[in-house]
Amino acid sequence: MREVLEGSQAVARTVARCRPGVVCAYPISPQTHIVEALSVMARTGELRDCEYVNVESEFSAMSVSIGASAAGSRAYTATASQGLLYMAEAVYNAAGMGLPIVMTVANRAVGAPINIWNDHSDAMAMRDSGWLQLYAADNQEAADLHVIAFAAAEELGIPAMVCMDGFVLTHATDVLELATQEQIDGFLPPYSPTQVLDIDRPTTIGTMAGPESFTETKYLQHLRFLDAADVVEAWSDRFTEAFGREAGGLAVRYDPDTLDRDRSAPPAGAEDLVVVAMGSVIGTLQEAIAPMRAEGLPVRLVGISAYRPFPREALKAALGESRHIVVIDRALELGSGGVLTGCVGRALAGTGSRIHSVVAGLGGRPILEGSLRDVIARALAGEQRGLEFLDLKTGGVPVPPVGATEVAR
Amino acid sequence: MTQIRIHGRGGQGVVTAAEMLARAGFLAGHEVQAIPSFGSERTGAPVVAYCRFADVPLRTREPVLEPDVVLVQDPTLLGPAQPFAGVRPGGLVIVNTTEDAPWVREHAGDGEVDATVVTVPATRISLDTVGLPKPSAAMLGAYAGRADHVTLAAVQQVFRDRFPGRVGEANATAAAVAYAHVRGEPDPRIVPSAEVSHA
Amino acid sequence: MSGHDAPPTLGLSTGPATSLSYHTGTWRTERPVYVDLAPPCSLACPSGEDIRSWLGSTQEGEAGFETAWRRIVAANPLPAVMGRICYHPCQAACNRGEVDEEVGINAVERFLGDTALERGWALPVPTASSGRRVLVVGSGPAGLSAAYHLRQRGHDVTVREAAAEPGGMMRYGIPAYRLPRTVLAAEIRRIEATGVRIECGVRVDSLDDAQAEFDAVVLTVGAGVAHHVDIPAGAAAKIVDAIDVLRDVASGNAPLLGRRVAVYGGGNTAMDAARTARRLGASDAVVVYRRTREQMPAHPTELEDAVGEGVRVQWLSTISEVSGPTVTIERMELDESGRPVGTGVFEELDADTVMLAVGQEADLSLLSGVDDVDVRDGVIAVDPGTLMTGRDGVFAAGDASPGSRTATFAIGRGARAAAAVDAWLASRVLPAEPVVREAEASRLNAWYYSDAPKQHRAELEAARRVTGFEEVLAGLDAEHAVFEARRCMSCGSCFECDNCFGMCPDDAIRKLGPGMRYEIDYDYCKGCGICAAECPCGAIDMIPEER
Amino acid sequence: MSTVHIPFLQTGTLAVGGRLLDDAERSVQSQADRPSSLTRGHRACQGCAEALAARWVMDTAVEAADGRLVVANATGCLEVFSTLYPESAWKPPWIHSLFANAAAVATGIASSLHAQGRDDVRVLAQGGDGGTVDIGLAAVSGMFERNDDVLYVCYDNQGYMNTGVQRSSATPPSARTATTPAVGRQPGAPQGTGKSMVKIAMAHEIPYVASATVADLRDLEAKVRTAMSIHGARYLHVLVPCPLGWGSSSSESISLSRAAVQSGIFPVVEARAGELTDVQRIRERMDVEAYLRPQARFAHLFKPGGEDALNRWRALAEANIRRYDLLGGRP
Repeated sequence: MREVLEGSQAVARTVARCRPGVVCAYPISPQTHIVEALSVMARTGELRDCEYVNVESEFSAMSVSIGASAAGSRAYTATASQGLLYMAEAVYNAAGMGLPIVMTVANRAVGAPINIWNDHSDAMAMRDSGWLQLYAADNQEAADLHVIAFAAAEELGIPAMVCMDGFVLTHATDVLELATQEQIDGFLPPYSPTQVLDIDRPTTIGTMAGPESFTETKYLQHLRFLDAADVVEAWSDRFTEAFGREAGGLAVRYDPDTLDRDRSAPPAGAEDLVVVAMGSVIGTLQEAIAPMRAEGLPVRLVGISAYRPFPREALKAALGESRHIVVIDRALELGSGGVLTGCVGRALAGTGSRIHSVVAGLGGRPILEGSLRDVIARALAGEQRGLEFLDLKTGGVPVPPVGATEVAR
Repeated sequence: MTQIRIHGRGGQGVVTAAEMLARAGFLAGHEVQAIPSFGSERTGAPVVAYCRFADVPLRTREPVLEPDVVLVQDPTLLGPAQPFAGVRPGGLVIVNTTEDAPWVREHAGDGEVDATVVTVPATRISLDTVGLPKPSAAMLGAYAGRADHVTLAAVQQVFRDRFPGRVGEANATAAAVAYAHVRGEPDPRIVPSAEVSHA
Repeated sequence: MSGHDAPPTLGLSTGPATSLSYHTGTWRTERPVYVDLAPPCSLACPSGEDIRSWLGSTQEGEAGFETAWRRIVAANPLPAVMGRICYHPCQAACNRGEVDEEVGINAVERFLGDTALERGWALPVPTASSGRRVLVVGSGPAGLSAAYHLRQRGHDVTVREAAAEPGGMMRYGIPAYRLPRTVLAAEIRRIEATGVRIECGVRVDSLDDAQAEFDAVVLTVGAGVAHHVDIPAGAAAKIVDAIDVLRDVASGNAPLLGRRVAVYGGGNTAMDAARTARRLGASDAVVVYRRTREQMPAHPTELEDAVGEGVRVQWLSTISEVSGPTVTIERMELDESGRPVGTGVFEELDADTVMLAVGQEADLSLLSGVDDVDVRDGVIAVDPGTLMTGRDGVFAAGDASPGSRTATFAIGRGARAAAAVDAWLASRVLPAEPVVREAEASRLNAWYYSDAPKQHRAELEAARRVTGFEEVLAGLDAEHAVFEARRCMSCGSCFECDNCFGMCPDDAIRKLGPGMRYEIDYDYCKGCGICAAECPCGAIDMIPEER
Repeated sequence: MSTVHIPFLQTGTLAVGGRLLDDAERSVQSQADRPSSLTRGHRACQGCAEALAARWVMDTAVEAADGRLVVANATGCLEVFSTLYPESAWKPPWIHSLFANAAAVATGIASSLHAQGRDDVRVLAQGGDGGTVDIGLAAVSGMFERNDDVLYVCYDNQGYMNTGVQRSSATPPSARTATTPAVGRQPGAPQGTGKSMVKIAMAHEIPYVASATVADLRDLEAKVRTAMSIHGARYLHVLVPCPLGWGSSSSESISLSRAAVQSGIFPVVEARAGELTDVQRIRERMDVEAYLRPQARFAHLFKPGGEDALNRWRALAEANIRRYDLLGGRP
């Protein structure tokens, strides 16, 4: 059933239908609507056989999730920004212990200066934590990704973050079709943990590993991560078969002309400039590129859905013969460039590709279609330099007028 | 595609208005999108929200820069919030005020803009009907009264769905009153005795 | 290793109790070792009783009483007697005295002795006979002990006693209020029941004849003859020997002493004499002693009891003259070496009778003309190890031989003589007594012993006890005897309190079950020493690990 | 006190057991077949009281829970010495996550078990003073405040011993640590009373709070049993001497605990719903010197210039004795 829903509501309802055993909540904008919605469902009984725990910090949110997951429950929490960094230690720990927790990250900038608006700095800071990171292009995908995330995480024994742009998606209302309870029950296998704190088969979880064994435990984690790409892709494919719509996947292809998502779209050609991007900016890029294609400009769009594991092969396949890339990045590697650009660069090492890095939308700066078209056009014309900050204002830090809204900024 | 921008203050239900408008648009057969633009959640702070109606699924996430319709839920925002900024030629501006259109143009930052300016005492209507200064329903009713993007029935429906019972009904009434007001029709709450006698 | 087929738990999780494969015992520099040390009570017991062990059995209550009693009679066949008259040096040595009060060992012994008499428990009767005949001369504690132990070894034993009844000083020297005659008689009868023949009223006059009749002879003739001092005395002076008075009382011929009695001497006999005088009607009984309280040979409890019954003591005093009812006393003082010397200061004391209790001597008439048996310092000289006199096959023990003149010492020496005779008869060398380590108080961890005062035997009202010869001290009942036994700290010997087992941080001690104690698992013991430190009774040594 | 009263059997209640005890009177630790939840082969230092206390606590909890116990452990000595891969000295299901989050992990376990309908399985969390009083305080406080069904046990050795003996907020005044050296005008840890986790726990008004030491097994076992009979958040604070960090002999871990209690330095108490309900009286009063002198970390108190600090200790003991009536009215 298509319905009009706020992104956070869509995610909350989908998560509830994945039947988590324990949900941990600690408020931080912009993820609050998700856990608020879940708290209502926990009270109304829509979320059954589930403990909803109001913890005292994000660190404890992840820690409670760790305990719950280790005790045999499907565990879920959500956070953003400073909250994600505050729980960082536990984030790494959950991954190291192979606990398939699913967490929504409502992507938000990391201070200082404190800023509640969207960019990808928070999740990027956790890129090596050992979690899957699945990015939603829109609210439909944000909801659907949670189903895939639970399935893939639990098969792999690797926790998963579903990243959705804060406010831009979490607070936006769209026309969506949610997976129903029956559909999810038919799709998502019951949680059967590979290790559990079981009184009948006691085990010790979380030992100390010395120099003689630590490298190998990390190597195994690495191997599992290499397998993760196949597993994420497989569950995404299964999702498409089951629900009749695409979600997740690794590197996402778009029809060259309609710019609609299409896994059967051909790879880019040698003449094409390919725009690689992640998250909600893809929607804006779809609208920005369509008229350029109509004008006959050789521009293609490739989305990154699975940032972790990074889909090196899938990305190269989607790029085809193209050796000219513009990466729209929502996080900055200080002194270097876009974070995603670095990953794309490493994936394409040795291919002789030209890669432009465009850092856009930091701290909630709106990304405008016109600005994107402009930077693409300049790249096509060979006028674009290696690193560019989209819509950068010169002359220092602008001071907004008193009482101004975003419109006036 | 129709793009709507709503100005208001924290606590006036600006974000709710955008979402309700999107829902009403969906009921009216559109693909819809509502995007709030948030600051920290502080009562009284200026807030903007956007809404889009289209015939194909909406993909873009950029804010509405050139609105077809602007709803100003608080007349004190006319100056600093620049509600007329970017309004498309021939656009529609609906302002919640007890004053008239010339007064609005006089106090808006860009009074010469090519747009139809409509005023509606939405706060007074909501106080009369809902009992609270929550002008959203009245503003959307006014919008339905001056454009065919949404219908009064759809606006009333979404408020009844969101707030089942008395509150929903009160909001539906507010929408109807504002609808009538901007169309110069009699207040629907006042049933003319003649109509009764003719019924 | 391949992909996610390897469990995500590899390197992170492991099975329970897998640490058993890691042997932490290699960390040890000292190792704990369980030891059994000699407790001070036993070391102090002249009878050689294994007090800790019989207290241990008593702790178990009813089920342990007989075992406890049998552990006593393994050394001392007269528990009911000794439970009354022993001056219990064991208690003076008891480490519990440093915690609260010493354990009332003597009272528990009496309880067990009385219980045995009540229930008619018999001493073991030897099954095999050696065919050797041994004569014991005298039936005091040394003689009875020697006879009993010889009989236990299978020998044919005859005791010859010059007096009308057996018991020696126990019968004739100790007043009945301290030792009821029925108790003594019962315990002697029990010895007889093992096959010991006791012939009373038979004086042994000739050692040669005795040796002709018997394979070995043990002389335990005691010291029943009063020692005399020269005191100038007028014709009217009534001076008697205390030991004679006690014997007469014991024989049923109580003498008349008068209202005021002076007792001269500071030993237990003096105390008995003074208390007996009070019972015979003396309103005023004064003990005259030339030294101080600290130097007095009488046991402090005897003195306390006497004082409690109204006996007075005149310290640092000698009797220099007795004339009629007046006794002249010279005040003494101690010189630098602690010896009393006269001060030349005199005073007078009224006394109808003066009782001399200045020591006793052995009646060694048997040895007159026997020149191969030495008599030195008034007692029979013996080899200190074998107790054999200068004559082959003739042994001596008790008050007639060197050493402390106490019943408990006599019992111990009697037993020793029996062992020596047994070895001599078999032409064996009597092994030396083993060297033992004492469980000193410093080894104990007294914290663990609850505060529990000694169960004082209900003492008869002091006023009541002077009116007759009723027994002064009542015995413990079973409950109190068990309680008192449980006050034993089991110095130097594990009593299975579980402290080591429970307090080992390394879980390296195994409990083997009741009576089996514990075993240290040296594969895991790190040698921290907590077990030894927290062992209440000091039964664990830490010894350096030598690898 | 909640201690089981043991009739006088040579040692009464003070020793671990005794061959004359009835089964019903036996401590868990005196049973030949006790759980030994923390078993042989762990790598704790010689004389480690934390290892001892952990076995005592957990064995009692395992018995009270009829074997259905799950344990969450904070980072620290206890975790490191017991679980160096591939060896584990634990028998119950046990998890270690992080330094600061044992309480939260335990909450997660309890929540999961509740969601699974397994309220019969009990949850115990444990950590050292660093993981409890310092870095883990927020998680512990959160667990208390929500009244989660967890028994949290803090083994307080008064410092960061695992990292080489640094000061924690449980380190007592004057104590020498690697970060409060015994030099300067005020040698050792700064003066002050430090942080009382027992009082902090009581302020949360949780159902049960108690302190205990390894000097009184019976008391400790009784408290664990009491705690296990209650649902909701419970806190047990156990003083555990550390031979390494305290500079004491490995054999003195019990006797130092005893001295801490008998001198009045460490009050052994029980509280319910924020109200103090019981206090263990001093049995044989000791001077603070009996506690301080065997510890090298306090050696400077017994050198010239140490008198003031020593007197502060006496004052601290006096204050405790007054506040908790540790002498029970005796002079």
